[in-house]
Order: sequence, then structure tokens, then C-alpha cells
Amino acid sequence: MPLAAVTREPLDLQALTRDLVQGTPGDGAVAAFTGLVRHRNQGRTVHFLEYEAYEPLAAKALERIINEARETWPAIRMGMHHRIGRLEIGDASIIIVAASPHRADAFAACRYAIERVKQIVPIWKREHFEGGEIWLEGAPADPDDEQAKLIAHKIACV
Amino acid sequence: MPLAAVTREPLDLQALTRDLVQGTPGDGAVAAFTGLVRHRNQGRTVHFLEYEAYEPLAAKALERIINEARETWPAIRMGMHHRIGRLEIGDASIIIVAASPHRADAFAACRYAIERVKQIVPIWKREHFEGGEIWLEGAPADPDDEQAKLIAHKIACV
Amino acid sequence: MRVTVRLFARLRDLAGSGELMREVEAPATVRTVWQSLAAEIPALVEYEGTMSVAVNAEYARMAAAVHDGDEVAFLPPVSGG
Amino acid sequence: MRVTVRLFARLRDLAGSGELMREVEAPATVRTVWQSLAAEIPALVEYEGTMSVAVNAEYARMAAAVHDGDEVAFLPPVSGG
Repeated sequence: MPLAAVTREPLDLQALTRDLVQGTPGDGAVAAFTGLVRHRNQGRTVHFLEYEAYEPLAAKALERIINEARETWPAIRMGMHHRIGRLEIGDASIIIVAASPHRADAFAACRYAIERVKQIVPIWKREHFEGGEIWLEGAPADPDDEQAKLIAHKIACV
Repeated sequence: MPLAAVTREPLDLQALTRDLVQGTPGDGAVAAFTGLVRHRNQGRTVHFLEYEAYEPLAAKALERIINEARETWPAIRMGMHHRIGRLEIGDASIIIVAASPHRADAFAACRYAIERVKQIVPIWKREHFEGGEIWLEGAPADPDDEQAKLIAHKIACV
Repeated sequence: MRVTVRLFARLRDLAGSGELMREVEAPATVRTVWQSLAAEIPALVEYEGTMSVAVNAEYARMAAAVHDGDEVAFLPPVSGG
Repeated sequence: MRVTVRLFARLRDLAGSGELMREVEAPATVRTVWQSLAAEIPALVEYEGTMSVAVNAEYARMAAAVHDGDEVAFLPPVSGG
């Protein structure tokens, strides 16, 4: 599987990490993030989520985020898989792995990436909760919005 | 295996993560750190590392770090395994997993924990490099040093 | 000329379909396509201030030119991760 | 009284052993144990300013009391992770 991917299959952090660090004996640090479907959201009891994507653009947006991260942290390598379709409570919706010679960069890049995913990747969740269903909507997506990038960098504590 | 452990066996991030998040449907975020043995260190070509621990105190120090993290981020749960013995280039020497309802806490707790490991856990590496062997020595370990904790909190970007 | 309109999430629900074929007069921009669509399905208008747009699966601006055969997508605020 | 002295990493190499049994006179502290050991193995003295100590696998101070049968450990600066 490519390092940036949108998929209907269960995510495999171990396999993605192995692909990422294979043959890079200079990497001493791997930071990883996994997003899981929670059973509660904004006071509602969630039954399951359905993720929808504009798939070709979503894959490109993930690649874009990897490139952005490498502009700020040139030594890192990053992989990111986002799952779509029906996800049950506890399922992983996203995995992000950042490998680097040093841990500070790996952590910062990983932290940055998940913020950017929520800002610019064209994926939407439909929440099926006790009593109804609703499309969740977050940020208007604008990959060129420098203010949003700045916020993501700030959160990453660069 | 307990959540805090010092072991001679290969580390298994997937198993530790599964143990940690099982039955906690409120956790939406998992941050993880893996430390890998690098082939270069301070200009030297490394052949392998040998890790030595004061095992009972090292296990307690890992538990102490988990408790410290929960004082700052009460909603997190954390697991930490440190490997000892002979480790080859690319082997994982430490895995840290922090699960939390929200990602900011998971990242910060994980970042904090690895700094504290390097400050207070009685484990030492002997580097076998091209041309010799050397004990690496980092910080004088003092778990009650509030200045050191402060530095770890600052790095975690709390 | 003919364009494919793609709609996602709640925009798709409001339109009743995620993919529509539409005739527009050349020269056209994303805005032209949107305005004709919004005239047809007024419920979409509430997204005018918050949606993003893409042409052939690349983010674009409302003023971007649209050509025959292009795929024009309208995207509500995203909620991935 | 009798104590077990544990030494790690380079301290162990300098002493030639990671575990020594030593007789000390009561009342004793960690400092008493250290001083008698350092008199015996002068190379250890360079760690006096940077080492940590533990009694029965708990971090302790140099002034901590040591009792018969205790395990007293001397730890060079750590380098785990």
C-alpha cells in the first residue's frame, strides 16, 4: 500500500510502520497517531460512523500534508492511511506514522499532520447516534490558508 | 504483560496498544512512541547496543512516570515497555503508548514520558561501535528533581 | 459543454445525488456551474460561504475556468480524522 | 552488619563486579557504605557528584539509613530510552 492512502480496509499500524522504517538505519524515533471511533460525542451515544471521501482528492491531500511536513522537518518520513466506509466503536479511522533520526521532529510532524488532516482532507463523517443521524462538519477546507497552517504548526509546538 | 515492564523479549507495540485500549470506548486518540537503535551516533558507526537495567527499580520508575503523567492528564492511560540485553540496529528499545479521549493529551503525555524515561529510569546503554565500546551516560537520575520535571513538561508543550 | 458535478456529504443529500451531468455555456467558471446548480436546488445556497471546490480532483477557486468534460466538485466543511 | 552492594554500567566495570557483599558498622547510611567502597576502589570517586543511589530498589539519598541485609545500589547517570 502507498504511504498515503484512503482505504475501506482495516488499518494496520504495524505494517505501515514496517514499510516506513525498512532500510533506514538512521531513524531512531517513530511517533504514531491512531484515531479511534468513540462511543460518545457531544453528549450523544454513538452507534457507528460512516466515513465518505472524495477519494482521489483525499489521497492527494494526504500526500500534500506529508510534503508540508517534510518542508518543516526535512529529515522525517511519514505515512498516513485514512479508512472510510462504516466504522464501529473502537475501530481505527486514521493512522499516521512519522519516523526521524530524532524524536522531537517525529512527534512534531505527527502532531502537525493530524491537525492538517482535519483542516484540508475531503473526508466527512456521518454519525449514527441514539435518536438519529447527522453529518459532522468541521473546517472549510482551504489548503492554501496560511493561517490554518500556522495554527497546525503552533499546536505541533514547533 | 504489565503496562510498565522491562523485558529481554522483542517489544510488541500492537499487543501493548490492544491491552491498553481494550474496553475503553471513550478513547478517541492513541499516541505512540518507538525508540529504535540507530547505526550512527555522535559520528561513530554503531554495531549494536547492550542495555543494562537495575530491573526492579527500572520497572518502578516506569510506573512512576505513568503516575506522573496521570497527574497532569487525568484522562490518559499509558503503557511503557523497555527492552534490555543486546539490541541490533533497527530494533525497538522502548515503546510508549498513551490513550485518551482527545489527541492533545495523548500526544503530550507520550512526549512527556519519553523525556522522563531518559531522566530517571535506571537503564544504561553500552555502545559497541567501529573501533571500541563505551558506556553512554546521560542525566544524573533524581526523580524528585522538579526542574527536570519542568523541562519534560515544557518539551511536552503543555 | 458538459461537466460532471460531484457533491459530497450533506450537499449530496440535499441534491439527492452525488453525481450530476450538467450542460453549461462556455466560457464557464466554477462559479457559473455553482450558480446554475443553486438556482435548480436552492437548499444548497447555505453552503456558499463555507464550501470548498475542486476541478478534476484538485482544489480550485470559484473563479477557475471550467472546460468541457471537467469534473467540478463542491465540498462541505470537512470532518475527517 | 552485612549489606549487598549493587553497581551498574561503568561503576560495575570499575569495580570488576556488579554485586559485592560488605560488612559495615551500625549505624550506617548510604554515605558510610559509599565511603568504605570508594576507599577500597578509588576509581569510583569520579562518580560521587553524578551518581544516584537506591536502597532496596527505591531511590534514596546519601543520608538514608542502611540496615542489616539491605541492598544498596550506586547508579551512574542513566542513558535509557
